[in-house]
Order: sequence, then structure tokens, then C-alpha cells
Amino acid sequence: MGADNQFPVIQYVNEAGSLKQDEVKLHKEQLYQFYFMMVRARMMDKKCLNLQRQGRIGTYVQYEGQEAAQVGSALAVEDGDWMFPTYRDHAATMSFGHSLRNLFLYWKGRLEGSIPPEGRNIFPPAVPIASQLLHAAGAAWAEKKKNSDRVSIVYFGDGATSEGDFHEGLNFASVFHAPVVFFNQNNGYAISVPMEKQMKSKTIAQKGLAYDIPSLRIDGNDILAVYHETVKAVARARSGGGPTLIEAVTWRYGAHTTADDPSKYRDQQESEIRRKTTDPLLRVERLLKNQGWWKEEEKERMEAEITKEINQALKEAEKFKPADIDELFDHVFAEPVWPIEEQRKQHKRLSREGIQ
Amino acid sequence: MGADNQFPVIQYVNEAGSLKQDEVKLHKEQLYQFYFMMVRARMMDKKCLNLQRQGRIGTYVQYEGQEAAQVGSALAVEDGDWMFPTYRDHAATMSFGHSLRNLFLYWKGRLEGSIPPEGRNIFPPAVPIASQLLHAAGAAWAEKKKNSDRVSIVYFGDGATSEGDFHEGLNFASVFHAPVVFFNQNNGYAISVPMEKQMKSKTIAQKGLAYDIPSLRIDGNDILAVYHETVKAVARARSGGGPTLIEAVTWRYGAHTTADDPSKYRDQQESEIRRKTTDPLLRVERLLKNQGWWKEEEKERMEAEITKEINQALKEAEKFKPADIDELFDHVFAEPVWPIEEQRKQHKRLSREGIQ
Amino acid sequence: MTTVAAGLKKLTMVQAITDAMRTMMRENETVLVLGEDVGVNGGVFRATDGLIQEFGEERVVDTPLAESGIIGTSVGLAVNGFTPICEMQFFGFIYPAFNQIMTHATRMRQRSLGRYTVPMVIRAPYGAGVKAPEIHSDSVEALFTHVPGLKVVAPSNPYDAKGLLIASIEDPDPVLFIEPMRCYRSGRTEVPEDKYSIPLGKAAKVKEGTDVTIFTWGAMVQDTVQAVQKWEETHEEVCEIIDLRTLYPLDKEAIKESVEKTGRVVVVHEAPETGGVSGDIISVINDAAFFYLKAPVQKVTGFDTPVPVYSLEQDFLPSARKITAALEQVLKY
Amino acid sequence: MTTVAAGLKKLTMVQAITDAMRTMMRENETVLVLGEDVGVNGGVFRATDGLIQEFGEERVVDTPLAESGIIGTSVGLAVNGFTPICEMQFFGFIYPAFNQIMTHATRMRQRSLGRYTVPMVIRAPYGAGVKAPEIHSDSVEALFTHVPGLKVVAPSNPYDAKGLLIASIEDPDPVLFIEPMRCYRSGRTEVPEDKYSIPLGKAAKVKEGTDVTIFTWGAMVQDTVQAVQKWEETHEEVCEIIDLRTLYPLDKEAIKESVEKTGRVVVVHEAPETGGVSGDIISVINDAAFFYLKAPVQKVTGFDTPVPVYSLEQDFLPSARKITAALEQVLKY
Ligand SMILES: Cc1ncc(C[n+]2csc(CCOP(=O)(O)OP(=O)(O)O)c2C)c(N)n1
Ligand SMILES: Cc1ncc(C[n+]2csc(CCOP(=O)(O)OP(=O)(O)O)c2C)c(N)n1
Ligand SMILES: [Mg+2]
Ligand SMILES: [Mg+2]
Repeated sequence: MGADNQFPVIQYVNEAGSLKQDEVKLHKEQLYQFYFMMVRARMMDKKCLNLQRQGRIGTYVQYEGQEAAQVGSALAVEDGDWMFPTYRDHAATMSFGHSLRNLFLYWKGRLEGSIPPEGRNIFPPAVPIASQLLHAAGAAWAEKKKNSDRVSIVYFGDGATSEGDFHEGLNFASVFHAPVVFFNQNNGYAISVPMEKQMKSKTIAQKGLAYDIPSLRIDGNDILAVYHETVKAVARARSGGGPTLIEAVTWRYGAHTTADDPSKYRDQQESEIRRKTTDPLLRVERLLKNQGWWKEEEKERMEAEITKEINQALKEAEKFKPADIDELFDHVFAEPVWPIEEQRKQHKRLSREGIQ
Repeated sequence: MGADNQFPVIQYVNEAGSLKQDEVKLHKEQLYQFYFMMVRARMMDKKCLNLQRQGRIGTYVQYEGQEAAQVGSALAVEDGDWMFPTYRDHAATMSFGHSLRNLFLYWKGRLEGSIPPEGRNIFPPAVPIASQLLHAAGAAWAEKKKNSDRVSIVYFGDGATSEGDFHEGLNFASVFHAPVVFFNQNNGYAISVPMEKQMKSKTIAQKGLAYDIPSLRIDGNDILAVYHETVKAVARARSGGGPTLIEAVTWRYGAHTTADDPSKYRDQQESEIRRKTTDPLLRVERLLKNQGWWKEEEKERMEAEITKEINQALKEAEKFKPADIDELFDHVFAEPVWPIEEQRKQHKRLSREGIQ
Repeated sequence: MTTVAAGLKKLTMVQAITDAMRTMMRENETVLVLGEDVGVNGGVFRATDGLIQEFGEERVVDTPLAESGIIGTSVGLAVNGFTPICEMQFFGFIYPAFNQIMTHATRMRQRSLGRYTVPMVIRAPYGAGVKAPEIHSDSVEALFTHVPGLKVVAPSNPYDAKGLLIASIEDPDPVLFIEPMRCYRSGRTEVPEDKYSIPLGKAAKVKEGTDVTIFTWGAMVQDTVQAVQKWEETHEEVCEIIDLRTLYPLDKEAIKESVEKTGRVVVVHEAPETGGVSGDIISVINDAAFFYLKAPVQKVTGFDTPVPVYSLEQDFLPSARKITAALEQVLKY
Repeated sequence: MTTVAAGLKKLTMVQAITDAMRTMMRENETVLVLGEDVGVNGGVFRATDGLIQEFGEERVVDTPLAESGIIGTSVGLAVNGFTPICEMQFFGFIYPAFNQIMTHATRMRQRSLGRYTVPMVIRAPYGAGVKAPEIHSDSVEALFTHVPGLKVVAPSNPYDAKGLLIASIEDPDPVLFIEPMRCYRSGRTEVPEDKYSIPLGKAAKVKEGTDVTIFTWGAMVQDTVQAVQKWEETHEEVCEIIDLRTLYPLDKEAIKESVEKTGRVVVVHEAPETGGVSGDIISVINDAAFFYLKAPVQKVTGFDTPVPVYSLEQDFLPSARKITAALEQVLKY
């Protein structure tokens, strides 16, 4: 059919760090901001991985390798916009303003971990795959109904495209012309299942054809491509142009989660090679070098600053008030119902007795 | 995007009854067979409608106007193939061999109505929209696993394309290269909802692009187009070529069901015009006339034969043994379980007492 | 025509339901109606008749044919300032939306510690007895009383339907509102033209009694009342009939009080027995009034089978005969 | 290493489950395994480890990520000659498949009067206590005991797991087989190498007793045994523990017999109380042993809240302390 041929991978900066698109004007500050946010995301990911190994947080979901896709797209949305992440998208949420402390709390199994800062519309990470696409469509549709120019951005993986909710989400957004950016991170795997077993189509972008949704395929490790193409999609959505589907082709270096062993289903050598070739941070480093803008000290300064920020956040998370069972009982309904109140009372009575 | 431009409507015979494709060889017998089957289907539909009005059957689902799509496609599959109809596809099932008596029984609310003749693989009509696409994919996949060359054909409407199961059905069939023909009858409406509200894409065929499934759009009121294009899709499936999506563009003349009032949502004049222009039976009549093969007596002979067949079937259905509650209890599990056995006993005891 | 007092109208249940939605849509412009055929067509049961004419297509929306899509987008709408009333065309077609209901609509408040909430009503016509095709007659309320974070409401008459639906729309959390199809047009009662609401979680005493209590809801209330009337003509024991109205949370006080008085209980519902709400009722009685119970609770329910095609649905449904037998049984002890 | 008799192996529950599938796949080539990550990866819990190597990818299938797709295509496979074992990666991800289970897998026999049948096993790891992320710890067996046409099975130890899973695979109808994650690797027991099966619908008496019966299943069996051991050290009443093993149909005989003997009952389950299987058990006792009951049945269950994130899951789960309190309570009367 050749529907895939319609979607060549859009690249702004190639692996060697050379600019591929003439129209783009490079700004040193912006490049450094991108770089900073990606370094921050990567350091946070490493920290969490270590904490998990030390048993200080629970099962953790890594994103190392996907920083450009998440950071670049998150920087393309603004105050008042809505973000719908999955369990793997904290590089996106932290770049959109979610607090590091809360991210730590999330991985410590705390409900507080999902609470975004006041004024920032970030949904709790979706766990049932693809279910969040509909929420994004609905929240965006609500903005349209309010005649605002706010939009939704929603994250999902290659595996998520197989669920019915992916289809229904794109169709509802298309029919109601909702201002949503469907941001797919095609990291090639859904846990152990490679894309070739997930679908026969060669691209995810072509799935947009089913809904007459403008679609594109970009190099998800090229933060300039990610940022600028997402900005375009967001602008279209803001100005009443409806949804866009973006397939960002990327790769996760590590395991699916800390409970996963990737050597069961793929050769991890691939990741080692990619660290030296297609890495999103490296690419910006090379670009900066090619532009003559690179400063090694700047990198060290960044890392020091980020280390401090992360340690501070971790400290706050670790001395955060212990989980309180009332959180569970208090937030099922606005007004308590008797079965829950009885259960609360009984539970507390026994807990008290247990302590005595 | 223009994905819709890729799918012009394929026509073999135009409304005036002229042949549009040179390769097709016309066979008088075959045309008369097509015509006969369509007349039979239409007469059956009329009969059921009348019976419903007389209160002799329950709510009934009409298909008048869609005979070419259903009959033509049903004649393209063979012994040992699998058919997955919806509530609206008895023109297809009766053309594939389902008995008229059982069709009457079905609309009399009898389980026996869903039982196909021995050796004919016809599923009970699917009621939850789009759910049957997965069964068709599964049964076809089973044939592939058995190394047989049998295939599935599955029917569904334009509205059905919105359900998640449509998407999952096409994706599974695509991934497992299952021999299925996805036969869509796009009659323009899902109850009251026109296609434009159901989707923004201009065609259903283009949805196949998402799965790299060969897709086509045909004039669903042109039985030659339906038959020959379905034969091709079936042949591809049989020979290991995987699934095909066929969008047959058609129209239902009447209400969605006998419980529906179409004047609430559309101008029924449209149907009256179509009866004189795009009608599937009329088209074959015109073609036969153009070929000089038309015989008015032949039509009368057919109608007489069919009337007899229908009346005979109805008689059998009306004198069929009354519904027996044991049918309900006997077929929940292969081996009875105690709750159902106790309920059966209690029910029978009370029914007996009730009679006394 | 019977005379109707000022401020009252004689309405069928389906009209009362439309009236409730209209009332709330006039009062609160965040209220939306979404579903299959709810707009131009006014709903397959005409429950949304006239709403699109009055409120326009931004507020009364014909959606694509996808239940998960309807509930899922409504979660987004609800969190972002709207109050969607979602129609499931039949209760038996709610299943594709199960995931969105179970993991999102009902958990959003919890998952966000109250930051995001989902004021949403899911309406669904349910139950057997109208000769509908397969799957159209399911009565699966018990699947939803087990879903944390969801209230489940089932009116039995036009007056309650309006008051309970208004209360459901005003509830800040998701409410499943199931409507007995058999009652949609089976009779008219006087319904106030103005807004009123009936609190969720409160049962109604349909008939006072002293010797046995029948707990029921929805379409079974009518059947029970008729069976009891007939039965009392020839028996001296007096039956109390309680229409539970809300199935989650159950009205524990009403159950307790009545059982303490009568000591004998019959539960009538049309869902299959095992896993039905009768289990919850018996469980509440066990907790709250165990020592008052003089006899085992009698259950008159559907079978543990699928709801049958219509030729057998009358056998499946609780009947006056079965209710009578249960009364006789429970009074034997 | 402890010595193991010939023909026996010491296995964890997850190994016993793999063993059951392997046994049946060797015997019956219509048996297939389908699910997300069940092939090359051997399942996220390694429950299908080694199967693809032995049986190839035609019989052990990594499917696309779509639960409705898995169950729906398996209905087609089952009707057309195969016996699919479908893995839902976690029980909390079964919801998207609800429609296919409720309206097709379980109704096909009925709808076709036995012409088409669906021999199918749906496996799903369930329950809290392993610090899994949100939604991963749901315990929603009660949603399925209310689905006509479905058997529901929950093993509590390796030996039962193998025998019950083999019986489930051999059952000609759909069986939901839920596996307590907490027990997957929590201990090994001796399991015969050969094929054996444990009949569905039969409970196991884990411990004989005279004064009170505890009904439970799955991971709660371990907890109950421990709580009882401790409790009996300081009390003279003797507890009977019954592992129900099959949740639909319940073993009515076992329930009746035990309650007639002890007259006092505690039910332990981790699902939310309302709508939980405890309701069915109390209902069966009401029907079968009402007059033997000396005290209200005590329930030790999860709350009517979502299963919480892991910082609170121990509070949510029944604990030894709560089981003890229930024993004290039921013996008070
Ligand atoms: C409905 C549902 N089914 C199964 C799972 C278990 N699961 C968690 S992540 C995952 C793979 C997702 O793959 P993809 O969409 O590519 O995203 P990625 O993890 O690669 O970011 C699966 C199967 C789930 N969370 N939800
Ligand atoms: C899951 C589900 N939702 C809703 C319905 C109610 N319903 C029956 S037919 C129908 C419209 C179907 O439209 P389409 O797919 O175009 O088929 P057509 O009826 O036009 O043949 C609807 C909404 C249903 N049967 N199943
Ligand atoms: Mg992925
Ligand atoms: Mg249609």
C-alpha cells in the first residue's frame, strides 16, 4: 500500500549534530535550556533507578533514551494546557513543572506523588494502557466548549496503539475537532513485544489516515525536531485546527521497568551502540560543539545544580509525613458514605488496639 | 490528506444497467441467480415487516436496499467458510444457507433461530456492535493454524467502525495474517447518526491503511461489483494473502428497526428517489434488459416460488414446538451447576403448581 | 383527563427523566448530554426528546458509536468543568466502557486526592420484559455496586425518577442511574414542574407492614405491589414493601428498622441470584439485624443464566406467583 | 535440600502453573497460550517460561496489547477447535475485555444451544501486597461470579494451582483462573510431576475445627492459617479453615456441613466488602444452614475503596489482627 512512505522521519539535527533544516534559527540559550532539561531528566532517572536498587522506592519505570521526545514536547505546551502522561513520562511532567519531590513520592507509592503544582494541569499517570487518550480528547473538547485556546497533550507508546481506546480517542478528537496533540513515543517495544508483532503497519503516523488527522513521524531523539514540530501541532490546535498525531521514533536504553529483564527479549548491545550514536543529549552536545557554543564548565555547573535540586527534593520526599489511611477513606466520595465510614472506624479501632 | 482519494467507488454496472468493466463476462444464469437471491431476500424482509406489524414477531431489523451487498458477498464464500453476521444480515445468512424457518424463529425470540444448518458455519448474529470482528479474526486464524484454506467473512456497519473492537479486530487479523474478509456495509447511518458525525474520514476503506490491510470501496448496490470483488478478497485470503477490508456503499430504505422512526432524523424522500435510481434489484433488471435477457414471466415464476417457500417456512415456524425453559437451563454449562439446577427445580415446581 | 394540581404534571417515567435533565440543563450550563442518538433523534426511548432543540448541539451531543469513548471523553469533560450525563443506549452495552468506569471515572478523586473530580451521571435503560433483542435486557447493577467510588440508583416511578436524577446530576461524584425500561411508559404519576430532589441513599417505604418485609427496586416494585395486594386479600399477614431506590450505598437504617419490626424478609430482583444485590442486602441484615431474623431470607430473582431471548423472558423474571411462594415460605417458620 | 519422593517436585505456585500448562499442551495440541509478553519473555511473572521454546510460536502467542482483542479472537479460536489459555497481565487489566467475556465467551453455548462452545481459560494474577503500582492489585472476582456461564477459580498453593488449572483447561466452558501474586513465589510444596486434576466446585478443608469456620481463598488462606495458629495458642476454641478454591459455583455442601457443625462463621477476602463474594457466602448460609448460625457472620475484607497505592496496601488488606478480632467477635455470642 505504501501508506508508510507518506511519513518519512523528520529530522532537524542529524546524529553528527549538523542542522538539516534551513529555516530553523538556532538560539544558544534555547539549546542550553533544552540540554539542561534533558540532563536534569536523565539525572533524575538515574537517581530513581539507584533508589529502587537500594529499596528506597518501589518498582520504577525508566525513560532513559527518551528525554528528547518527552522534554521537547513538554516545553511546547504552556500554562493552562493539559498534560496526560503515562507511568513512563516523568521527564515530560517534570519539564512541564511537576515537582521532583512529588515524583519521588509517586514511586514511594504515595498518592501525593500525582498532585501537580497549583495551576499546572497534569493528570495522574495513566496505568491502563491507552485509556488516557480519551481523557485528553475530553479535556481538550472542554476547552473548545469554553472557547479558550488551551490544548491537551497526551503521551502513549507504540504498544498503546493496539488498544481500542487509542482508536476511540483519535476518532472522538477528530469528530469533535478537539485541540489535542497525540504524542506517541515509539520506543520499539511494548515490554518484550517489538513493534513488528504489535502491528503490521510500518509506521504509527499512518494510523492518523483513518481519522483524517494530520500526522507526522519525527526523530524522537532530535529535540529540535520534537520541539518545533510539537509547537506547530500545538499552534494548529490552539487556532482551531484540531488534533495532530505525532510519532516520535525513539528507544529506551534500559529495561521496561525495574521488574523487567530485557536480555530475555533483545540484545542490549543495541542500547550500548545507540548511547554513542543516536543519544538525544549527545546530539545537542555535538550541535553545540559544531556551533562553537559548547562549554564543558557549563555542563559541570548544570550537573552540580541539578544534583543539589534532586537531593533536596529527595530529602523532602523522605521526610514527608507518613501515608495516612484517612487519605484513602476521605477521597472516594465528596461526602462520606456509611460503609466506608464504618470501615474507617473499625480499622482505626483495631489499629489503636494493635498499638497498645 | 487525501487518503479518501485513494479509494474511488468501484462499480461494475452503473445505475442504468450498463457494464462498466470490460473484463467481466456476463452469464445469464448467474445474473438470474443473483436476481433470484435478491428478490428472495427482499420478499423475506417484507414478510417479516408485515409479521411485525401484525404482532406475530417482535422488533424486527430491516435490510431492504442492502440486498446486493449482502447477497453478493454471501455468494462469494463457500462450504466450510465462516460467516459472522449482525442483526441486520439475514439476507447474507439466508443466501449462505440459513433456513428461513429459523430466521422467523429468531425474530420470534427463539434461540433455535440462531442455529445454522448442519455443516454451515454461521455465528449467532452479533448484537454488541463490532464485537464480531474479533470472532471472525479468531476463527480465521484457527483455520490458518489448521492449514486449511477456509476463510471468515464478517459483516458490520459504518457505525461499528467507531468501536474499539473494530480496531482490535483489524489489527489482530493484520498481525496474524488471518484469512478474513471484513465486509462493511456503509449504509450512511448508525440509527440516526449519519456517517459525517461518526467519523471525519470520507471513506471507511481508508481505515485499512492503519493496518496495512488491502482495502477497497465498492458500490454496494451493484451485485456484480460486490460479488467479484468479494471473490477476489476471498481468494486472496484462501491463498495466504491475509485480510481485506471492503467498504460497500449502500443505503437502507426503511427504519433502523421497527422500533425506529427515521423521519426524526432524515428525509425519507431520499429513499423514495433511491428506489428508482440506485436500487440493487432494479439495476440487475436493467442489466438483464440491456442484454436482452429479461423475461417478465421469469420474475413472476420466481416470486411465486419464493412466496411458497416463505409461507412454508413461516408455517413451520409458527407450529414449531413452544419455547421450553429447559433450553435456558441446559446450555449455560456443559455440566449443570447446582445453583442453576436448584433454580430449575424451583421454577418447575412453581410452574406446575401455578397450572394446577 | 384527570385533574392535576397546579405545579404538577402527569408524566410517564421517561418524560420525568427528560424533565429532570431539562431542569438541570436550564439551571446549570455545565450540564451536557452525550450518547448515541441522543441528539437529533431524541434517544431511542425519547428520553432526550427536545433537548437538542432547546440547548443546541454543543450541549446535547450525538457521539460516535463507542461506549468507552463516551465515558472516557466524559471523564476529561468532567474534570475540566462540565457535568456530563452519558446515555448508554442499553445497560447491556455498558460493558465496553467498563475499564473507563472502573479505573478512571470512579478513581479520579482518589488518585488525585480530590484535585480532579468526576461529576458524571451514566444513564442506562435496563431489565427484561419488553421483548427486546438479546443483550438488551441485562440487569447487571450488582457489577457496579462492587465498584468503589460509584453510586448506583434505580427509580421505580416517575416522581422518584425526576427527583433522584436531579440528585444524581447534582452529586459531585459519578452516579450510575439505571432506568427500568418496563416502567418507561407503563403509567403516569404526578410530578412537580419545579426542581426537587430526592436524597441518594434513602429507601422509600412503599407500603407499611408488620409481618414481613419485601426489599426491591426498579420494575420489580410494581410487580411486588400487585402480588402483595392480591396475596393480602386471602392472608392476614401484612407485608411491608421497601423500594431501595439507591443500591449503593444501601439504606442500612431503613433495612435495619424494618427487619427489626417484621423479622422476615423477601428480596426481589431480576438479576441472576448469585452475586446479585440480594447478597448485599442479606449481608447488611446479617450485620445490622441478625438477631431479629425469624426465618431465612427468601430470594425471588433471575436465574444464574443469561437473560434469555424474549420467548423465555417471562419465565426468567420474578413473577407474582414466585413472590407469593416466597411469602408463604418465609412465613412458615 | 529436602528430599522429595519420586514423581514429586518442589515447586512454587508460579512453577506449578507453568507445569499445568505444559502438561496440557503436551497432551492436547489444541491448547494454546495467548497474551501480552507470554512468548519470548515468558510472561512478566515467568508463568509461561519455556513454553514458546517447547511449543513454538503457533501455540504460544505474543499478542498485540489489547485485552478485548485477546479474548475476542480467542472466542473465535475456541469455537473453531482450539482451547486458548489467555493471560491477562494483571487482573486489573481485564476490564477492557469485559464485553467479550460477558456477552460472548460466556453466552456462546447458550446462544447457539450448544452448537458453539468456548473452552477457554482466562488466567490473571491478582491481589495486593506485592507493592505493585496502581490498578495492578485489584481483586475483583465478585464481578465475575455474577457473570452467568463463567466458573471462577482461585488456588492458594502450588499443589492446588496445578490440579485446578488442569481441571480448568479440561473444562468445556470458560473458566476464569485468578492467581494470587503474593503466593507466586512465597513457598514451595510438593507437586506431582504427572497430570492430576482437582475438581472445580469443591472446597478444601485446610484445617479441621469445631467452634468457628473461616471461609477464604487465594492469598488470604496463608494469612488465615497464620492468624489462627497464633490465636489458638491462647484460646481453647478450635477453628475450621475452608479454602473455597472455586468461587463459582461455591461448594454449597462444604459450606453447609461446616456451618452446621460450628455455627459460627468468619469470611476473609481482600476485595471490597460491598458486593464481595462474602455476600454470596452469607447468602448460601442463609439458604442452607440458617438455623445453625449462632452469631452474625463476621467479615474481614478490603474497604469499599479502590485498592490503594502501595504505601497503604497493608492497611487495606485483611490482617492477622483483623482476623483475630473477627474471631473474638463471632465467639462472643
Ligand atoms: C490495559 C493494560 N494492559 C496491560 C498493561 C501492562 N503493561 C504495562 S506497560 C505495557 C507495555 C506498554 O508498551 P508501550 O505502549 O509501547 O509503552 P512503553 O512502556 O514502551 O512506554 C503493558 C503491556 C497495562 N498497564 N494496561
Ligand atoms: C455496543 C453496542 N452499543 C450500542 C448498540 C445499540 N445499537 C444497535 S444498532 C446501532 C447502530 C449501528 O449502526 P451501524 O454499525 O452503522 O449498522 P447498521 O445498523 O446501520 O446496519 C446501535 C447504536 C449496540 N447494539 N451495541
Ligand atoms: Mg513502547
Ligand atoms: Mg449503518
